[in-house]
Amino acid sequence: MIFTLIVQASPYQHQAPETALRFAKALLRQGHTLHRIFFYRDGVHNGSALVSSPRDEQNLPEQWQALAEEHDLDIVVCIAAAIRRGVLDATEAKRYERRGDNLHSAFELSGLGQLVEASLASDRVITFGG
Amino acid sequence: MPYIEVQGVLHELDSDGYLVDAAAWTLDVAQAIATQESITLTPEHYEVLDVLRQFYQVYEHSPAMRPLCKAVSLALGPDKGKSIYLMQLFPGSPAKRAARIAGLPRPDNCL
Amino acid sequence: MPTLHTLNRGPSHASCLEECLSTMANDDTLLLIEDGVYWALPSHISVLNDVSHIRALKADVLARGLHQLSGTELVDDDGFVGLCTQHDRVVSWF
Amino acid sequence: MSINKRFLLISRSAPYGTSAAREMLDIALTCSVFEQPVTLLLLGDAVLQLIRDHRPDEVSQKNLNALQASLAMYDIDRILIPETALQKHGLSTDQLSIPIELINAEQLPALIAEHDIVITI
Repeated sequence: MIFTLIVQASPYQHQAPETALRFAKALLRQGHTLHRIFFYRDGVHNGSALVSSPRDEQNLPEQWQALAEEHDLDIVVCIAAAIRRGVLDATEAKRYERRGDNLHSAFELSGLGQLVEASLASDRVITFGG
Repeated sequence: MPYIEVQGVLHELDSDGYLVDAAAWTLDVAQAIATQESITLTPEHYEVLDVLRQFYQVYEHSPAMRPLCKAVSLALGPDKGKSIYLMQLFPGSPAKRAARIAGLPRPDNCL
Repeated sequence: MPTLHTLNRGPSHASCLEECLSTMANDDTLLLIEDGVYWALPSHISVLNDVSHIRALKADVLARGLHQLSGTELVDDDGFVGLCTQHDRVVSWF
Repeated sequence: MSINKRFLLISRSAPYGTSAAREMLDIALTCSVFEQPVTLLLLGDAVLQLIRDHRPDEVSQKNLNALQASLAMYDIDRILIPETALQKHGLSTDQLSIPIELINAEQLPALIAEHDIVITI
């Protein structure tokens, strides 16, 4: 079956992204397809490369990156939600004249159309919110 | 930041070519932006720009193509509300291009 | 066509559960996750009397030290995925 | 885009206190741009989004009434509210900013079942 996940909560403050990560691993383990993970609202903070966890705690953006690389996943951060919350790639940082960019390289900034397109391409769309 | 010069006055544009200060918009500014896009404004352009600016006033955002067609259709008649007509006036991506010339922010919900 | 509902808010967010229950059909399943698992405590479970299929996510139950949830069937992450495939759609309450 | 799926967007939050109302409308407008049929369901506190005469400039936010009014321009005209949610807040339909369709609480399970994708915010 083809799945798309929507993550609407930020890591650390809320458990939802961690639940989503475990869910993603479980569905891939079972041989299902993960069409896209779309990070919306405060979920955009999952894409921050600046998240710094103590060594004995998990770092969710890095875990997403590792999972994406292992399974060649499409992990998309909503551009409209992200720029308002200070999650920028190099292109947007230049556009808004900010001094740095912080989107993890495994993630892509794109529009809500990616959520709609993914929903059309998937059998199940599961929201993880907080 | 790019600028556009209109009658000796510089107006700031954002990196996508949209006017930064909406209040600075005049018909001359519109023509200057249109010239950059190789468009010569005619009365047919102006009436669409007018609809667009009214849309922004009422709904507080620049419309995507579908609501733009609907708004033009309601204001100027169904023939002008067709996307093919708007494509002729503002070739390429009419919602974005017309918003730029109308001095409005970039539409958020465009494809 | 049954729906899977997930709920991650605990008993201090009663309206979340209330709104979830108001949309549930008889053959739907309620999966309690994260703080939602507290609804399965003996002191709260009676509000779920009308729900015929209740599950709780095992990791969240164990994480919170809720070892006395005898009445509720636990599912692991694979079971969560399985429930999603067995239902036609998933609605998340949070 | 050719495939059509029926989208149901469920909102449960009051306006302005959080970004939920605004960010739900953004999804709704995007569905319309992609020519997908979309239904909005406002549960609980979400009916408060439709109270008229917002003055959000007082809290430096954009006006949700304006965005709501634009839904018709995007051909989104199925906006549903359970009667119980209106009663709970002592509101009547004529106090709302846009036309809505009242539904019975008993109809909610059937409403969910008639949609392919349900997104809650």
